[in-house]
Amino acid sequence: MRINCPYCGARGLEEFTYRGDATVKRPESIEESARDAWVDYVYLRDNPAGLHKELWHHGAGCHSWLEVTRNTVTHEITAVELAAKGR
Amino acid sequence: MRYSLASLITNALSGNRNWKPVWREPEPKPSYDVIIVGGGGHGLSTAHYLAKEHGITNVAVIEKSYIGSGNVGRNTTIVRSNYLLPGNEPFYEWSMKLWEGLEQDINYNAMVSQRGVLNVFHSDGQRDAFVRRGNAMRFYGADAELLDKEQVRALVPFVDFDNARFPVRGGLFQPRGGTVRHDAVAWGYGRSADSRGVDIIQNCAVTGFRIENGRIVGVETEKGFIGAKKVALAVAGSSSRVAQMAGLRLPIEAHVLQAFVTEGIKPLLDTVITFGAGHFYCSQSDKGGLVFGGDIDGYNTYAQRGNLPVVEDVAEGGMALIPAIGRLRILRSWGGLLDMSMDGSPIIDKTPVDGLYFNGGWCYGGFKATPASGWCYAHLIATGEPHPYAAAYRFDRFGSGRVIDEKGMGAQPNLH
Amino acid sequence: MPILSIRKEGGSVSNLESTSALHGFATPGRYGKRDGEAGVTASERKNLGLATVVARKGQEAALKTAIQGAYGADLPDGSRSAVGKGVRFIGIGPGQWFAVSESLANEALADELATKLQGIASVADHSSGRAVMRIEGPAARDVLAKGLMIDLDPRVFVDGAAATSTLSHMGVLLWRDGNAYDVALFRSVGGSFWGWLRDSGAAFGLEFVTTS
Amino acid sequence: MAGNQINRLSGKGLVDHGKTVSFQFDGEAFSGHPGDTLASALLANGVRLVGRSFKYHRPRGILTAGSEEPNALVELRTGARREPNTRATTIELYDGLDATSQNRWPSLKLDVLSVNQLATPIFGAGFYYKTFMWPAAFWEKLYEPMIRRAAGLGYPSKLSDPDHYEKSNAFCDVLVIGSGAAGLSAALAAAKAGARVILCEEDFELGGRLLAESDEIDGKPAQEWARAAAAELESLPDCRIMRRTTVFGAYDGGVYGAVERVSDHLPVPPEHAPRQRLWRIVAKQSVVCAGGIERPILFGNNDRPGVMLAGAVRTYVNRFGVAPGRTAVVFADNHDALRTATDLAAAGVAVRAIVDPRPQASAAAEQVAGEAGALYIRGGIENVRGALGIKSVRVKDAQGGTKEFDCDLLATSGGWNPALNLTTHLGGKPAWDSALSCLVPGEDLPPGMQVAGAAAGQFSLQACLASGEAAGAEAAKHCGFSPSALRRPAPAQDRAPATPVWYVENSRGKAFVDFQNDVAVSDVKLAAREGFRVPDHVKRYTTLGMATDQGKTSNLNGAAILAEATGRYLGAVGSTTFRPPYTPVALGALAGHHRGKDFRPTRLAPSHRWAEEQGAVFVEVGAWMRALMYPKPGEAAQETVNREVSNTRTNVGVCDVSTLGKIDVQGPDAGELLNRVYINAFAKLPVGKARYGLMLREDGFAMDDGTTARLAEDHFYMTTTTANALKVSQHLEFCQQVLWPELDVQTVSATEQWAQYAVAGPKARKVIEALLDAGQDISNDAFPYMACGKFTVCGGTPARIFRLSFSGELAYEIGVPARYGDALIRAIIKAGAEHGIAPYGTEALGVMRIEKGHAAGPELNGQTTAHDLGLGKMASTKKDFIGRFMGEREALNEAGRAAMVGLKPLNPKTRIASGSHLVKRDAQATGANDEGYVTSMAYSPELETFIALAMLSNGPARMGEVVKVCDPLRGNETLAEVCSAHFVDPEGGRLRV
Ligand SMILES: Cc1cc2nc3c(=O)[nH]c(=O)nc-3n(C[C@H](O)[C@H](O)[C@H](O)COP(=O)(O)OP(=O)(O)OC[C@H]3O[C@@H](n4cnc5c(N)ncnc54)[C@H](O)[C@@H]3O)c2cc1C
Ligand SMILES: NC(=O)c1ccc[n+]([C@@H]2O[C@H](COP(=O)([O-])OP(=O)(O)OC[C@H]3O[C@@H](n4cnc5c(N)ncnc54)[C@H](O)[C@@H]3O)[C@@H](O)[C@H]2O)c1
Ligand SMILES: Cc1cc2nc3c(=O)[nH]c(=O)nc-3n(C[C@H](O)[C@H](O)[C@H](O)COP(=O)(O)O)c2cc1C
Ligand SMILES: [Zn+2]
Repeated sequence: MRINCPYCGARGLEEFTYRGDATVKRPESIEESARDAWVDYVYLRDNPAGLHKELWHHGAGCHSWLEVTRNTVTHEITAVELAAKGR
Repeated sequence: MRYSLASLITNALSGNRNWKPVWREPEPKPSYDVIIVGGGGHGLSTAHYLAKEHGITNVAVIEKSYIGSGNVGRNTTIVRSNYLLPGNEPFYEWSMKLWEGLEQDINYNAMVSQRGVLNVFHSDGQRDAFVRRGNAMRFYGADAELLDKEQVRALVPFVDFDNARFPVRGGLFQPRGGTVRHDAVAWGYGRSADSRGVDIIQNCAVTGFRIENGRIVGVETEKGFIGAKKVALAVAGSSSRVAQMAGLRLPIEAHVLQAFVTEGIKPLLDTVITFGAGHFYCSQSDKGGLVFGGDIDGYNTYAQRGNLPVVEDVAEGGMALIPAIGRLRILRSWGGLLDMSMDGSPIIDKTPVDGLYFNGGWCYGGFKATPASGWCYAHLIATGEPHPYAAAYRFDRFGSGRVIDEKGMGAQPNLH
Repeated sequence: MPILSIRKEGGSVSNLESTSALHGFATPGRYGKRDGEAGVTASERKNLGLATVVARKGQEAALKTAIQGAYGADLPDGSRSAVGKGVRFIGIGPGQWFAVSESLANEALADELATKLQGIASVADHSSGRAVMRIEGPAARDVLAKGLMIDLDPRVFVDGAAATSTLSHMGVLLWRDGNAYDVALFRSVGGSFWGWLRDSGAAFGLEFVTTS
Repeated sequence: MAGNQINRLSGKGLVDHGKTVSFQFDGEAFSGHPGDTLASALLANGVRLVGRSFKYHRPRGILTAGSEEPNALVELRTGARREPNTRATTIELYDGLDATSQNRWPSLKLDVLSVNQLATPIFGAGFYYKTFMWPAAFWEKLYEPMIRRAAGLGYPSKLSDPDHYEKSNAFCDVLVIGSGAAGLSAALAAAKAGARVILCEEDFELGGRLLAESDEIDGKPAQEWARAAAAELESLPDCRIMRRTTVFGAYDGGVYGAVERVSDHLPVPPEHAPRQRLWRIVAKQSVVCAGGIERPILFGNNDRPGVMLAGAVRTYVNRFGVAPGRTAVVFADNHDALRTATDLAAAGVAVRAIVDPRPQASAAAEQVAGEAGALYIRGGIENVRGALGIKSVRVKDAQGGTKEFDCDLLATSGGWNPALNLTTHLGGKPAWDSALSCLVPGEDLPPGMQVAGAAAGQFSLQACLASGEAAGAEAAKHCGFSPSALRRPAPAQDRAPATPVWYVENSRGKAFVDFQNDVAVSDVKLAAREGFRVPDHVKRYTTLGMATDQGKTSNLNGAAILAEATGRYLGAVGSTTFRPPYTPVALGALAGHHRGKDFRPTRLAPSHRWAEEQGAVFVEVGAWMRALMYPKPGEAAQETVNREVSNTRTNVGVCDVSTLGKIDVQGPDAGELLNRVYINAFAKLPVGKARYGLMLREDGFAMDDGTTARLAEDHFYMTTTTANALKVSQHLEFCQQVLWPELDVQTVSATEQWAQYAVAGPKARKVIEALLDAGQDISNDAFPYMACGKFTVCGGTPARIFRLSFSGELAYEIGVPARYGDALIRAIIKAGAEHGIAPYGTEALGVMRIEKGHAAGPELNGQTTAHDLGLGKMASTKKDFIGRFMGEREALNEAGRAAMVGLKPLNPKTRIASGSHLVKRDAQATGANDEGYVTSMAYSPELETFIALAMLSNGPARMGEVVKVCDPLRGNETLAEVCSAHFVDPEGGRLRV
């Protein structure tokens, strides 16, 4: 698999590390009422078969965190963006 | 038909023409007491124990492909009970005990081979971690031995002791660990369950669940609706996909693990060996191939195949450990879908849907769990109460913090 | 080793002897195939000034102006280099550059950059953290291909092109300078890098020469 | 010796008849020619018996002429270079080649285990699942060792592989796989259009089937055309031809794995050359021109040496100039195989009969038979006689009459299957072509892949040339090139319908489907009878297709028998999955350079060379080598450690701490970032000060710890543990880029830049002062505990000095640019000589941190919380930080959790082994009683007792209690007293002097 890093160009898997689902959002609140949101954020995943937005770190390249849209059934990558938009 | 020496000879004399199908190919009944979704090792063993231990035989196992097509038929066959944490060790040790009596129980030779499992270590720090684990095993009645370098050498003389980047300094050895013939486990449990009246329905994917007032009433399948009082999932790598049909979101990601086999060779490796510093573990199948694997590929996937970097990584680990294998050739590589849970430990629990049960999160280690998983899952389904050995495998542990994180990696499934 | 008298060495004053990352591993000479011209020549570029320059938030334009003003180089928006007065700036990430200089040796480069870019960029010195190896000769590409998964075709990897990548499990920054390739590697893996280079260059004949 | 090549056709083929090459097989000397394979040379010498099969040890010969060979496997080379299971059909002959037959004892001709054949009725498919169960204990002791010894084929060498391997990377526009008519055409079309082309061919000659047939192309003999095409390709600047290179796998993203057998055709690799090289090829487009694989028709005793695929017979005759026999019978259901009769006859081999099993007589076949002087018989082979090599075949004609033909060669063909393996490696499914009666590449090819020639089911030469050219041009077009008009029109109708015959009904003896694994037609039928009704079940139950050839010649026949046995249409039965590698690949090649010491790079600390000179003992810590201790001659390990500790505590010691992760954190929001990643506050840390911090993972468990110093308002310098350096960098980048991109903060690793030494002990200040350049003050007042600052040392060397202490003594960490690291350690030792300085290693460091109760790796094991480490109070309650919310879950803070305490054995001389578990004083060592475990252990020279750190349930509340320390793994039990983890100088007075 090769990921087309917006900064470095297409690079092999071995240059990246994976973090998983990019759609989960860290809750803003640390009040007890946010408990479910926290459990969701830290532990629960959609884990879809099909398009998946996910985070990869280009640790051996430009050190960018990338938001990659990839099909988990075919491994086809349809979009790669810097996670820090506007960086 | 019971297998025995006599039946083998009688059949041989009649040109092997009278062997009967190992299982029936029934059409689904309109409804069952229990439907098990997934004809892998866990689904089939659950059916066997439901029938045998709990007398519940109005059961169907529904498999989307052929039984054994999932991970039970594609794993590296290692069984062991060398776990660390109290939530795990008693369960896996119970599984070892069930393996030890399996063949007599199901009248099928699954080639349970207690050839020993050796985990080598390279530093004092790793040794201490293994000692902690070995002692945990002994606390729960399992066997474990700490080997020094010379004892390791006696077991595996061809390991690189002299020129290694990470020299082997010793190992933790579980003599009762070993390998079991993967396919035979599925077939043996399937045959036994079938003979007790369980319907095994192959090539029939479950496509949805019918839930009324919060209670399960049956499953939609490729062969139509089938009613059920209870439905039990055991779909391993497909857990999220299937659970999602019932509206559940799981603490699980699907990942792929590759495995490899070399061309058949005369005996080289008499035990199972795991290399701590590289990602490599290996045993030799009774047919002669070295069967081995390494790390998971590390990204979510349902593709059941892996990529080249891990192939190379595994080969590098193999060569670093055993430089004599350089001229042996990989014959085939394949992948299996893992249900990687957030803490690396499984779940056997009820779900928020009444009558719907869940078994999954086995990561790359559920083959060894096959008997105990079936045993405990059957207990849960039959009695409504968790089996004591599996009491920690609850969904709510993630909310409460009572996670069972053997590797201490946190909520990062690809690192377990 | 005796403490030597004070001497000026590339920008800083020290009576400590500096040690190359390849010291004790690579000695000048011919390795591998002995006959014919060496297919690949390697040398260490010592005492280079090396620094990372990372734009502060919202300051990228200001940084570009400042660099243009001070060094006459246009900071590139990608993985390639711009050569200005005495300093090469290589894009290593969004808003990040790796500066290389011969004239501003060792710490001098980072010191100067930090002063000039106060408030618009974060500057860190790497002059000791990396060793820069120059690889050249007719077989240079074939040798590098044994470690790098980067297309080095001269039409693709043009003069000035750069890549941050891995080479035989080691992180490297590579850039092309004319017909030579410069490889910046982490100091601690000097020995491993040399072992890889020696083995990979052997078939072509490897000449290791020292510069500076 | 050349005279012994009794079956050599003089002057024929592509071998170099002018030169001879000598070799050995089973100790006997033979000769062949350059250009031969071991198989062709053996056949030239009249050797037909080459190996024994897996299960029944049946005598086996040579079935094919390529990498699909199931039978002719040998052990090649000897000693450490022994390669079991090597296919004689792909071994390029070299002078001195030494090969041995395998899976036989005592000899190939006389093999004891061939008695297995007698028990074949019992040894049917899956028999072992039904037996060997009684008594249970006998499996490991008796049955399994017996089965294991009998199984396997060749013997592996147990010696380290002496050759070396390497990897390389290549990039291209178009990768062409295979160099037959299709491949050469594809490569030419693409390269001439301007594309960068790589052409990989597993053989050592380009040309594929063209080398094996007596075809003509453009009026020239096909072999000549191939040579010219190859020469043209060689002349194009952007075309790289890789011979002896098998593309073994297609992977995601246009990555192809290939293995080049650089030196396998030589006795040993030449100096500086690897044995094999792994290529990772990144291709924008690929054209698979892998050709086809012929399949046999099955009949009783079809495995006798001398039974050969018809196409292979032609290969031996036309390419190698070898007659694989003197008297032949051809048994085929297709037109293509008739050429075998023609070519054999032309080579002077007597062709006795052409046997055609199809229901309709073929006029063409009848005519070829007439020309070749053979009988044309409609019927099938009923039996083959001659255990060690065919002597005769019995043919049963359509009317039921039988006829025996004396012959030593039986050429068989049931048609061809496209070699489509690579087209399915990314999950694509082959499609059933009912006209051709074979599987062809499906619609779902890997992105960027095309297929041409026989691999695409284009079986005629014209179609191969045309489809290759078209695919090559198309691929070039996809890469942005404009190919010129195609030269070759596709033939109008190229799909000769096939009437395949899979096996002969009611023939005598076992009819083998999978030769190597001894799977017979009857086994497939038995499996079907027992309910194994899909190809994958049949494969797993019978092992059909699981041998080293992966069923290249057997899978489809197996499926056909299954279809028949279960009454289904073959096209609906499906197939098993092809998986990489296409042909088996040596593990050495996949590992390349990365073995032995080169398995992974080694990171060396700045003081490494100096430490070596001191006789240091090193230990691997992740990628680093660190000095474990500095033993003096004659000193025992414990003595060394005691000395290093005592010297540090009484005088002064020095330790290289450069391996700790160091991260430069700059920017106006640097303090804010630290506030969010550490549990304690950092934003208000004054410039010139350092602070200890603990980081959690988001799930609330401890991740890493270390000290961070503030060098300027907008500049911090963070240290991490050696093990977690990368993880923490990545974590910070995650926080900056993903969680809080609005923060103005920049981080960069500085680990490599700084050589850093801890100088610790009551006399540490004196040593540092001796190094400091004049006019700088590090007195306790000017530079108190936890101070930090920039200084110059040794005449102007820039240095950062931190007053930090892991040892608990007065201590400084001094950092200089790493190129001065070697000189600085020497300078420190020199400056400290008068104060009794001695270096200490990580072992002594460990003792001192245990004496101080500092958590380290064993305690920060990913399972512990701030509460467990006794650091819960450090957590700020004013701010959110990573891990705060989840870290407050009750289960992470409850009293019963195992938390860190100290332990002292009641007998100070008794070790408390790390990894021991703890129970109450009188309790048994059982799971139910388990209360925790020992994380770290040391001998404290100062306290003259062993001490330990442990995680103990509710530990901090149990001071003074005696617990039992259990190490059943080594049979030890000890009593120990629970105490504070701060063993030495608990008030920390020594730090502040
Ligand atoms: C390469 C590899 C190596 C491994 N090595 C080991 C090892 O050495 N030791 C060890 O202990 N463990 C190992 N494991 C893990 C182990 O194989 C699995 O954890 C275990 O087999 C999972 O349980 P199972 O057998 O029930 O799963 P499976 O066999 O995967 O069963 C799940 C079944 O559910 C079916 N299914 C899915 N969706 C549906 C649906 N919608 N309707 C109907 N049926 C459905 C699937 O087709 C499948 O047959 C390994 C795994 C892999 C992939
Ligand atoms: N008439 C028939 O029934 C019939 C059937 C099949 C083939 N043929 C003849 O065979 C020829 C087919 O031509 P073609 O070009 O398609 O195939 P080919 O068989 O001539 O060439 C294929 C080449 O690919 C190589 N190869 C295969 N897999 C490879 C891999 N993974 N890596 C590297 N190399 C690999 C093989 O060594 C071979 O040289 C034609 O001459 C055709 O007439 C005829
Ligand atoms: C323990 C074990 C041993 C295996 N040995 C072989 C073997 O000798 N030959 C072979 O072709 N495949 C072997 N396989 C792999 C299977 O052929 C197959 O690839 C695997 O079960 C996954 O199925 P799939 O490739 O059809 O998806 C083995 C698999 C396992 C789990
Ligand atoms: Zn990048």
